[in-house]
Amino acid sequence: MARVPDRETCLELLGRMCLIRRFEEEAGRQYQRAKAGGFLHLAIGEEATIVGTTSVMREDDYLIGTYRTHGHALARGTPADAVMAELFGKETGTSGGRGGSMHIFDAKRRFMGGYGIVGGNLPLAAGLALASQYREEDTVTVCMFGDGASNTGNFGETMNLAALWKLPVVFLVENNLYGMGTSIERHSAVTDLSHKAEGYGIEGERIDGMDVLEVRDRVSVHLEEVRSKGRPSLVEAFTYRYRGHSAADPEVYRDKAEVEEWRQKDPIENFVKVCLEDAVLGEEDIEAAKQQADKTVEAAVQFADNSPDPALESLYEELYVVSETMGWYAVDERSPEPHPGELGEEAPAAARDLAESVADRESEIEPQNRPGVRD
Amino acid sequence: MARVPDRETCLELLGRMCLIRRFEEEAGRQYQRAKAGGFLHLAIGEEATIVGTTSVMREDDYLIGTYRTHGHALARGTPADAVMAELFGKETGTSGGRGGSMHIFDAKRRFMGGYGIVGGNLPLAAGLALASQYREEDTVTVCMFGDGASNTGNFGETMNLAALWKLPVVFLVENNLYGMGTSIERHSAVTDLSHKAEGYGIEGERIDGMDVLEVRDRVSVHLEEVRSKGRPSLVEAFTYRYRGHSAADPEVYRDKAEVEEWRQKDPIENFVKVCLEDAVLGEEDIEAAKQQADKTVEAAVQFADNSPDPALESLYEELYVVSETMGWYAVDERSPEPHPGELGEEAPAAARDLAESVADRESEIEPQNRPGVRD
Amino acid sequence: MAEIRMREALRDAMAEEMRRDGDVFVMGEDVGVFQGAFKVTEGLLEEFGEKRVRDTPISENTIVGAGVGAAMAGLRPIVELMTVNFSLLALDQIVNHAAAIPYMFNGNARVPMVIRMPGGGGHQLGPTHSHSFEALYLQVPGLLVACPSTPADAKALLKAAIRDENPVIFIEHESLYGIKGEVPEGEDRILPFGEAVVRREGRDVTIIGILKMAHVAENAAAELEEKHGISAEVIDPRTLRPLDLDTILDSVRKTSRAVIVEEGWPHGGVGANLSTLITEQAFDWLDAPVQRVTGADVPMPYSRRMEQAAIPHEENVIQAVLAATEGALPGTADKPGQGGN
Amino acid sequence: MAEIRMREALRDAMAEEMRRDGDVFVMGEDVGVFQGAFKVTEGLLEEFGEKRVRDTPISENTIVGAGVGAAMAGLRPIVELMTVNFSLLALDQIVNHAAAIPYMFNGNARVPMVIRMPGGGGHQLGPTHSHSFEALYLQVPGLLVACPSTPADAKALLKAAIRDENPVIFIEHESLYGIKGEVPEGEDRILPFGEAVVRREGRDVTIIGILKMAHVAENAAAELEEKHGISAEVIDPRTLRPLDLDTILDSVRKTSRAVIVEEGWPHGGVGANLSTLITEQAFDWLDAPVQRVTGADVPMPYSRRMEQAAIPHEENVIQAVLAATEGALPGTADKPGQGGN
Ligand SMILES: Cc1ncc(C[n+]2csc(CCOP(=O)(O)OP(=O)(O)O)c2C)c(N)n1
Ligand SMILES: Cc1ncc(C[n+]2csc(CCOP(=O)(O)OP(=O)(O)O)c2C)c(N)n1
Ligand SMILES: [Mg+2]
Ligand SMILES: [Mg+2]
Repeated sequence: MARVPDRETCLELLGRMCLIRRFEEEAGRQYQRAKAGGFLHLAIGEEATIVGTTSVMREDDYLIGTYRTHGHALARGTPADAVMAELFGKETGTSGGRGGSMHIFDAKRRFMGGYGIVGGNLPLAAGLALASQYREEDTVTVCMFGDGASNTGNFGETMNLAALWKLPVVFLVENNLYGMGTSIERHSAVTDLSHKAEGYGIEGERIDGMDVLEVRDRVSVHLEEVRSKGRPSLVEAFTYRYRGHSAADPEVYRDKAEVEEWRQKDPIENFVKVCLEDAVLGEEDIEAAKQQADKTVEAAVQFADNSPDPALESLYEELYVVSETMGWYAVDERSPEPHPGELGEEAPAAARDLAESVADRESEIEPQNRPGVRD
Repeated sequence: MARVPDRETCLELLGRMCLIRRFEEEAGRQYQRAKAGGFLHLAIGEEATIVGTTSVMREDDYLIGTYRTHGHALARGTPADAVMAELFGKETGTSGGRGGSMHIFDAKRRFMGGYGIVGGNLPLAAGLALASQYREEDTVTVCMFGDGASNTGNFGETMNLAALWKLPVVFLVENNLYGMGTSIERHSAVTDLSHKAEGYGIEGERIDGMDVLEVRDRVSVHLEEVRSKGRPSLVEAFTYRYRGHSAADPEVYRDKAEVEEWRQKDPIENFVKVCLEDAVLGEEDIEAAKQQADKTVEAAVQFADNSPDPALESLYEELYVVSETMGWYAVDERSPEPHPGELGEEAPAAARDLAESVADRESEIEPQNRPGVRD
Repeated sequence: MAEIRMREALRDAMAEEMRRDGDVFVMGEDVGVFQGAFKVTEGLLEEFGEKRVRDTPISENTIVGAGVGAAMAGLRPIVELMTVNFSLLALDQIVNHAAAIPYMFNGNARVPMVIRMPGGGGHQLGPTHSHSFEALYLQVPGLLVACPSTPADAKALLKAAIRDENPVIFIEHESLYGIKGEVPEGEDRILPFGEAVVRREGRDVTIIGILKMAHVAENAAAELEEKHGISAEVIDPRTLRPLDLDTILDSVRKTSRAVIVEEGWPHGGVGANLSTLITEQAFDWLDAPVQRVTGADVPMPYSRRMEQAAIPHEENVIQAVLAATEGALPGTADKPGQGGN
Repeated sequence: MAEIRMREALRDAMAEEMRRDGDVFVMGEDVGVFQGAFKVTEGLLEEFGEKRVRDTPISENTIVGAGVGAAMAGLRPIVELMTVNFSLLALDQIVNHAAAIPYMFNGNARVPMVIRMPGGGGHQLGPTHSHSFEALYLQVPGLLVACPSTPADAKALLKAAIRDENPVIFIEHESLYGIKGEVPEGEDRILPFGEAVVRREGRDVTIIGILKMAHVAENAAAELEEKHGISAEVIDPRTLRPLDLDTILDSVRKTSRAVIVEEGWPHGGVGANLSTLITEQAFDWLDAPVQRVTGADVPMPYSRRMEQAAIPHEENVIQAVLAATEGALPGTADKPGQGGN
């Protein structure tokens, strides 16, 4: 059992975990109300792995994750407002409403993004770390991904490259025992993922991802080893998602009993117990943390609700950094007249006309018609 | 030291290795004379790995290889005529002149192809083995690939799938220490490739790929284990290519001394020595084997030389199995009139006209203008 | 005839073919226990067992490649890629292997397999999950490409695909899985590849739409008739390779005008290809340039309004038809210098 | 001005930019010790060392992805993929990451990187090594696509690409590496993307050719003048995104006829895209349908004769021009029902 840190740290850990939990619960609720769309992947149950990790990272370390990363951004300090606004598809979202739940981003806090392609973030992590090494900075990249992602070609390629080039990355597998509806025994020949990269020269360690203090302790050791020795390492954190893979998952692939068993290891409840036992925190601190989370999330919903949709005129913006002399970067085929690419006047106008004409259509897109939901 | 087998077997092993050696030397010569085109990858030096392996395979086992597989086909029994004709791009080649050196194929002898994409044959091997398993046949697939290929995403993906599904494959790494001009220490974080798949649950073994008897012995053990236990295994055979990566390789990346050192381990010369020492073969047998190889290869060149080029009318043939009712499978855009796809009359005619008009242009395509050759 | 949903029609096609032929099997991510990400394989695991309904790891290139290998050995795999977006990870096996092998080995090997993949936008899945790759796949010689728009077609085409000796890219649209349609029951109906269907007859303009856009085209045609007195012929090509260009050309030679509707990107898209083929083959019949209605030239934005703005709708089709017919039809002003050549 | 080879021009561009900007580096398979599969990176390792000239394992997706990550962190990677054929293995990182990231993160991330890749046929490299993927890449919003045909353009465009803030697909043609051309020495010449060049002025027809086909187009134009008295204008677009459609349209409005020459597959190719854009924008100026000359619709066969038959040559261009100008030019018979609308 890891040593309990000081009060301030405990409050910080508790606060972040509560915030993520509350945020995710509320996100699920807002999704049901169709305020958020697309796929929604919640990390409820995985808070200790996330917060334990980010709590020992330096501000200038890079973090990169998957499509289940609302919590990672929050843990890194991204305002809940901006994350919720992104789920709502609003202009004030972390990605201006273009990325959505799967593509949260906050360069300022070196949260280098969530990514919708399983395993897609692994090579990117190698590149971020390469930049650190290239510039002789001692920043470390933490790359978080799932057990399912360890079967992608990117896993092997990136492990080899990172080990070969001695890139400063901590690869952190969030092993929640399932890739979507496929249990780890049914998707990975070796289920002890801490050994999975050994053939590529990366040693791994298994840790209890439900225990925020263990995560902290072990990840900080890995971070400092990677930072000082300049070579990658791997951490397999055992964790569990209490909710379905995404919002529309009937969970036929696992027992209620299994979920119940893991609920006993609830990362927040157990941390609370430890803090109370250790008397580093009192009941009122716990209550305050939860209330603070409530308040922040409530405000975030309000913020997101009150934020404007992205302007339709911006449909083609940020696609390119457009230089002075240019041909047609994009040709809006809807306007039959020639115009100099997406900066022309016709495209946005056409887009606005269109969107306005489909505004009533929006009501048709009800949650039950979303992909993955049976009718 | 592996026990020397009976005279017949020794003759067989010697004969095949000599044939490959002679064939490859001649192929190189014909390439210089521009009879063969494209890239030419020779396996001189790797004969023991190839022949040792195929000599213990059953006729109904599958073999699949890379772009360096003239020898593999020959070892499997494909007539030298057909392999040479393929290099010459002739209609009588194993692939009708469409595949070339990198794409030799002989389904009849269950040589399931050479493939130009590094690592591309690994998933195919899994599929062949899956077919065996599906049909409850006890055939094994041998998948040969290079050290460089072990860095591809396919390697990790396929190892995991094969181990997970218990597919009957022997993965055989022809570790010749280089992927093109990059030495193994510079391309693979772990250079003991026998361990590279352990993270995926596949145990490996290192063997001396220059010793045909050791290859035989060890590969036969692997074959039978895979056959009886129904799970994949990996063999790393140390070998060496005496020639450049392809015909146009100035070999700046390795020392002459290193090549010399490996020449001392010449798989044919060493096997000859063993056979003579053991008195299972006499000098006259060796001589006869070499002469036989000479004759076969000479005949192959003649055969290839005398074979016709593929008919230009066949340009669109074998692209599809065309069913009765059809739209335009392919539209030959060179003929402005509508016609029912590649079966129409215009396309071949256009193609023939064209090719005839470019016949003189052929002389321009001299070996020194080939890609990879500096000017 | 029963009214069933597209996903059921697809499932039935697979089930019937699996019953008919023991060499047919299904593999893909979450096709088994999870019953398919979009529930298309629902019930198959129960009926056919783990041997023939195989959950795979997340390894797109290897899943497809294993299918290719199995097909070369004589099996008839149906590989489901969870969505078209992930098919980019398998493109090497699709293009450099599945498509090339029969030709490069001179017909000595065949790759009778189906690669099913759903795609398209409309559900706010954002820039990495909303692609339309019909145009990418139709480029590749060696592949067949199907893109059905109704349950009946989907079933009959999928059965044809499974029996075909060539590798088939079978593209489904996520928004169509739930639509209902009449599907002949019990019948062993096969729809040969390369047969377009005229969904609605008309005189003034030919509208060609694929996948979800086939429906958008039909709706637009109804409105054109009603509100603008324009009689539009609507064609769904159903397969893009082989392509039933003859049916399209017959129609265009009659109407002298064409509009193509697709959800994909405009540059080098399905529309660009069809527009070019039509113009090449029927230039002298055309009274106006072929019009295209396409998705916007951006990675699909997540925001619902932006996404809707990036996807074609009936309004866009109508606008395009009006542009194509401008000045040439009864009831609209006749502009000089336009129409008839 | 010095006459140098294309490969040297490309090498010089990289070397000059690397000298100018310490954030620029090169990585790829065999770019270092081996000096590049096609010797384009020759000498770079010696000058810039292992840190900035990095040999990689054979891991296409990860090499490109590592480039994307490094670019997001502010470096300016030049990733060499040994050939375009292998870029299919990296397509997920190219399309779902490099191209999408700037847009999907609303401009909060940029991916200033160049992905260089040689392609094309003509050297009997067979069905897995002879692709032309220009048409595939020009489809993707978020990417820029360059396809230079001369040493001078190659150098100036590559320098522009390296300085660009967008991900650039830089396509080279294997057959052009050895050609010589004048390249201004010492000058820091940058060729902005989106500027086509008129290689030869003419009145009767516009021929557009890219990469090696730019040369084929020029040769054909010379012969057309000489033997057929046809004055052809030849345009090399040089970049396909952005595309200088204005220069092309100006020419077509003058000549009323266009022929597009490319090496890639015909379905949905570069030609289909250009043909459609031209027809849409200049329909009333066209006297004949735009003609296309493309590679054959097959995986490239190995046999020298078959390969040559599958690749466009001057003869094909001339044939296409004659078809386009049939009956409309002085000296050729005037057929009724053709030309002028
Ligand atoms: C390349 C790719 N294939 C498939 C998918 C669909 N998909 C999304 S999440 C997922 C499961 C991933 O499991 P894991 O890596 O364990 O992460 P978790 O969801 O458990 O956090 C799958 C198959 C995808 N997004 N990308
Ligand atoms: C996917 C892919 N990337 C790059 C290449 C170019 N290439 C051909 S052979 C080769 C080296 C392969 O080395 P190895 O696997 O060790 O096999 P060897 O040539 O030594 O037999 C490379 C990089 C290719 N053909 N395919
Ligand atoms: Mg998981
Ligand atoms: Mg090697």
